Amino acid sequence: MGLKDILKSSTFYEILQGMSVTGSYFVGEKVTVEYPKEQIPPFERFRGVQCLISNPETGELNCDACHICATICPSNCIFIESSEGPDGAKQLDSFVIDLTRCIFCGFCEEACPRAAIAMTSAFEFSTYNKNDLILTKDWLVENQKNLHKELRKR
Amino acid sequence: MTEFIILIIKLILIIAVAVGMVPFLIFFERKFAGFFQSRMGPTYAGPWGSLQSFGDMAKLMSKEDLVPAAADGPVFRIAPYILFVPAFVSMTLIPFGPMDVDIFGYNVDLVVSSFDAGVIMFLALGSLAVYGPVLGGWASNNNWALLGALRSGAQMVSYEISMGLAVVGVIVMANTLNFVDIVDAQAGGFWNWFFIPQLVGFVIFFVASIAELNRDPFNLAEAEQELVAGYMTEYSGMRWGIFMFGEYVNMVVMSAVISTIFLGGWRAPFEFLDVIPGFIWLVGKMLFFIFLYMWIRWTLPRYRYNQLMDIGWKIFLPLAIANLAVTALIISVV
Amino acid sequence: MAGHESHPPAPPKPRATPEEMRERKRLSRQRVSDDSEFITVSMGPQHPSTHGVYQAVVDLDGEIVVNARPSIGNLHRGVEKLAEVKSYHRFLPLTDRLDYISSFAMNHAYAEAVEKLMDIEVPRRARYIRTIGDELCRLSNHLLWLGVHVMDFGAQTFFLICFRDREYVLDLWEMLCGARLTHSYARIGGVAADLPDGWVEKCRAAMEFMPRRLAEYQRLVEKNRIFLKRTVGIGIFTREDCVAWRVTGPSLRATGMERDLRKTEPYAAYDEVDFDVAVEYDADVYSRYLVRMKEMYESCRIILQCLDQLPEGDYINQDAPSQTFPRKKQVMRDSAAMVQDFMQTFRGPKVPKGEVYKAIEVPKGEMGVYIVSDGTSIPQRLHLVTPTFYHCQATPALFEGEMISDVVGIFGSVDIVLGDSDR
Amino acid sequence: MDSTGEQISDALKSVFGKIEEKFGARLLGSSVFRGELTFLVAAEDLVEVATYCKAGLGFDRLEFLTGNHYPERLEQPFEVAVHLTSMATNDRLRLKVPLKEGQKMPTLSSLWPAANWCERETWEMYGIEFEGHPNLIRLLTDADFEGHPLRKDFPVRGLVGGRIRTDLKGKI
Repeated sequence: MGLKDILKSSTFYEILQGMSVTGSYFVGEKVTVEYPKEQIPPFERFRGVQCLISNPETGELNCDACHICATICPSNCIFIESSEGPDGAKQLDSFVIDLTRCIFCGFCEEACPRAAIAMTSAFEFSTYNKNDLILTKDWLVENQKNLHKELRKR
Repeated sequence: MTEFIILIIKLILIIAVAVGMVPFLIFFERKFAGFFQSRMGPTYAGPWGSLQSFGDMAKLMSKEDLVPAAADGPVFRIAPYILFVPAFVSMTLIPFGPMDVDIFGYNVDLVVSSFDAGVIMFLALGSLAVYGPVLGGWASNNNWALLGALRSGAQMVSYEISMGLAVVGVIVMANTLNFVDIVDAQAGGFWNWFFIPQLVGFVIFFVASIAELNRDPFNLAEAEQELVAGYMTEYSGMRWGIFMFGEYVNMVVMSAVISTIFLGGWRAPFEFLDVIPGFIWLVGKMLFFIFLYMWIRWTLPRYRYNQLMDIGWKIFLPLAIANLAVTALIISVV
Repeated sequence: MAGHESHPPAPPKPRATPEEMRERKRLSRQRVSDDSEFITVSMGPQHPSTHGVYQAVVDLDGEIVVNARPSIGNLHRGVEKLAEVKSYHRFLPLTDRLDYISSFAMNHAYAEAVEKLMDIEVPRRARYIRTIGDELCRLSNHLLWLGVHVMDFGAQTFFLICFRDREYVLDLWEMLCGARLTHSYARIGGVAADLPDGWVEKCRAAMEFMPRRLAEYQRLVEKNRIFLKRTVGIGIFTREDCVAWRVTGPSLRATGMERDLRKTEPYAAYDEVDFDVAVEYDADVYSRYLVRMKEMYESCRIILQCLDQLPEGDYINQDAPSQTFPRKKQVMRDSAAMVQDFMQTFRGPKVPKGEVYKAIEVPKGEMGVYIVSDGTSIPQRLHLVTPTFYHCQATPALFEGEMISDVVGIFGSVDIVLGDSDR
Repeated sequence: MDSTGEQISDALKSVFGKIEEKFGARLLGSSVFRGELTFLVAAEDLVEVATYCKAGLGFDRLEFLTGNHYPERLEQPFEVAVHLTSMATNDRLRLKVPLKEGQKMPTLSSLWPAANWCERETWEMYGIEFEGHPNLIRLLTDADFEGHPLRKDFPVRGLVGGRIRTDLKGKI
């Protein structure tokens, strides 16, 4: 141990150095975002709760009940019921997403060939009642308001 | 009779100051912790979150007071207060201003008790406070709490010694054990304060006081990351709150003592600043030390148990003795 | 590299030989006395610093650990059983949940193994994106590790400032794939999507900024006397121990062994970038800290190089339509791609019969995936060889003879996440 | 060589030659797939082969050990795969041991301490017992879990072993 080391340790050199770092944080700018008051908009690819997309002109759903999203879903959280419509095409009767199972991997959006289902920017869905997490077709169509991206662009 | 009434008033005022400071200290601790971590700290309750600790208190009071079935009930219940009470007693020794002040026509000493063995009294009360954590940890009947209690006991006892020896240098210089006289010995400007001639003693006393207060980097008794919560593991609700409260009261007392012994107590750094009441100076100095305690806590990691003991016995104790010897030599020669 | 020069030199330490290390270890264990009663405490699953739901029942002689009995499995989710009922594509998001701190690296390990099994090429651009992703994971993992590790020693500010800076990396991830933790970004044959507009600039800015922050951390903690006292010479785990207990990653490199799968069997684009393997020689907690600190600087360097050299091309293999998904925008326009999409979803990929084992260097160590295929589109057996499983197993050997205060530090220093070990 | 026509590295070729030469007829077979060398070893030979690999061929690290279940193989439905790695050359070697139902397997935990938990896991997942293992108890599942979950006949869904313990009501 040289004289320099003794001097450094007796003047608490490295401790003062560390304290200068925290001291600079003390006066510096703060990074807190006061969440409910301020919100950070999610990025375009953000994977929030799904929505079903309808055609803005006709109001019809893009979905034609092909079951591809229900099949690719790794946690089996999509339940689709369909029947044959009057013109012979498949028609969507019910579309249920069980959010208690959903892992937000985005595979449904990615697999869908019609751009009918999409992940939105909605992430505030906590609730006191588990039944609120069973999302029905109407809820999902309504959720279009949170859609924040153009699907066909990718 | 008037003297007795004045004494009662002074006592109430002292306790009110100590107790009244604590919620704001806790608020400052949380706010400053936020600032040191480049966060904002509490912001919701009251302006800038300043009523945060009152909210905490309301929460703690409304919680269930849980006593473990296998705990030693009475000891478990009384332990928090053992930590709490000696701190108040120490507070009575601190002078807040000059003696014989004329207030509303009464002659008042701005100290509760000008006790001739004040320093000894303070050290003795400090040792008494050890019983709180030790008994609390032992009575909890929990291995983590027991470990915390043992650490706390050993730590406080061993730092008491270097702390005491660090003060002796000042006692030798001031030639008194009375806090009032120690302050008087530092009259004049800040160049007469004892932290300059007694720099080594000051540093030792300051570091040992951190250990006495159980704060980072010496908060081994709680050591959240190691011992869950140390001696407080089984405590909940307001009993836990009283432990916390006691720690902050101790912090107030310790900062008051350290400013009295080494920084001239209520005296202003320059004579012409004496127009500002001594009380304000004392509180200012206390706040400075409290801020320092917080800054250190939110910067440094924690020592290990045996390293803490090494520092206490192998570095601080010899240093304090050497400091005392040198001081005594110089005093006797000069 | 700017960040490289600002790295302050490590304090001079003797380069210990394995014999010296073993001798030190032997001395550290002599402290246990023979005739005393033990205090038994249960560390975990609710202990504040067991980094998850790890439990160790520890016998203490005073403050010295005599004996530790670890137990894991509180987070067991049966991932390997689930793999046997899902197609290779559908299993990928579940790998996120193994090491949820660096989930892309887990995706990557799985995808590499499946690609080896199927023998398909990954486009060069996808390999670069994967390399960037791996290093971003390493950075965010090490930042979290650093914060938690130093907080184990009681410095609480460090934890929050590390989290503050990890946010830059997580923002990059959110912009890239839409999730901050569970990325699910790799796909068999490539990655899920191309880099979004503006991502490269944002990433470059973050990577040029990060070394400055790392230097700040080092100023805060690296030479701090308390930190040095708590880490130097503590938790020695020699090279032989590491090999015997299959302890990998930074803990292995801290013993002086220059083993990094990124160098020894290069995957993705690691053979096209220039980087150094971080090696330290003292096998203690401080060496592990230094190794990870160096790795963070190297990660920034690798990412910057990848961004500079980023080639044009596809982000997912287009030449193996029976094994990979088509690009998303083609699906909506091209009927062949749509058929491919349906075939991959409903029938799964076409896989040869056989078995492969592929390991990559994830932030915590060597992560391997062992797949036994019987020629169908779901694995016959999929075994995830996760680093934390073996690190947890080695904990009794690591803890023995150390003090209870050091146990948390040592435990933190081997970097453990229980989702990884319990699967 | 089991003729998938695939190439292996020269280092693995020499390993192959040495093992073939030393154990020859006692090996049950070998195969190469994607450059990985696999030997089929009988359970009673395993310790000997593994010791030789460790001491003689420099495969000093146990990469992992795991089981597998093939219900369609009626004779020997179980299999244990042992992966070894050489730290010096980074070669990997796989030893596979086919097992009958209820047949015991020698433990490798005395050779490599890392095998300890691997064997515990293999036992709890497949019911393959390891002779001489110091502490063969459940590792990942609950202590009172019944059945061996990675066997193919174990259902993926259902409440087997995950039941709510009504019998413990009032006792905890």
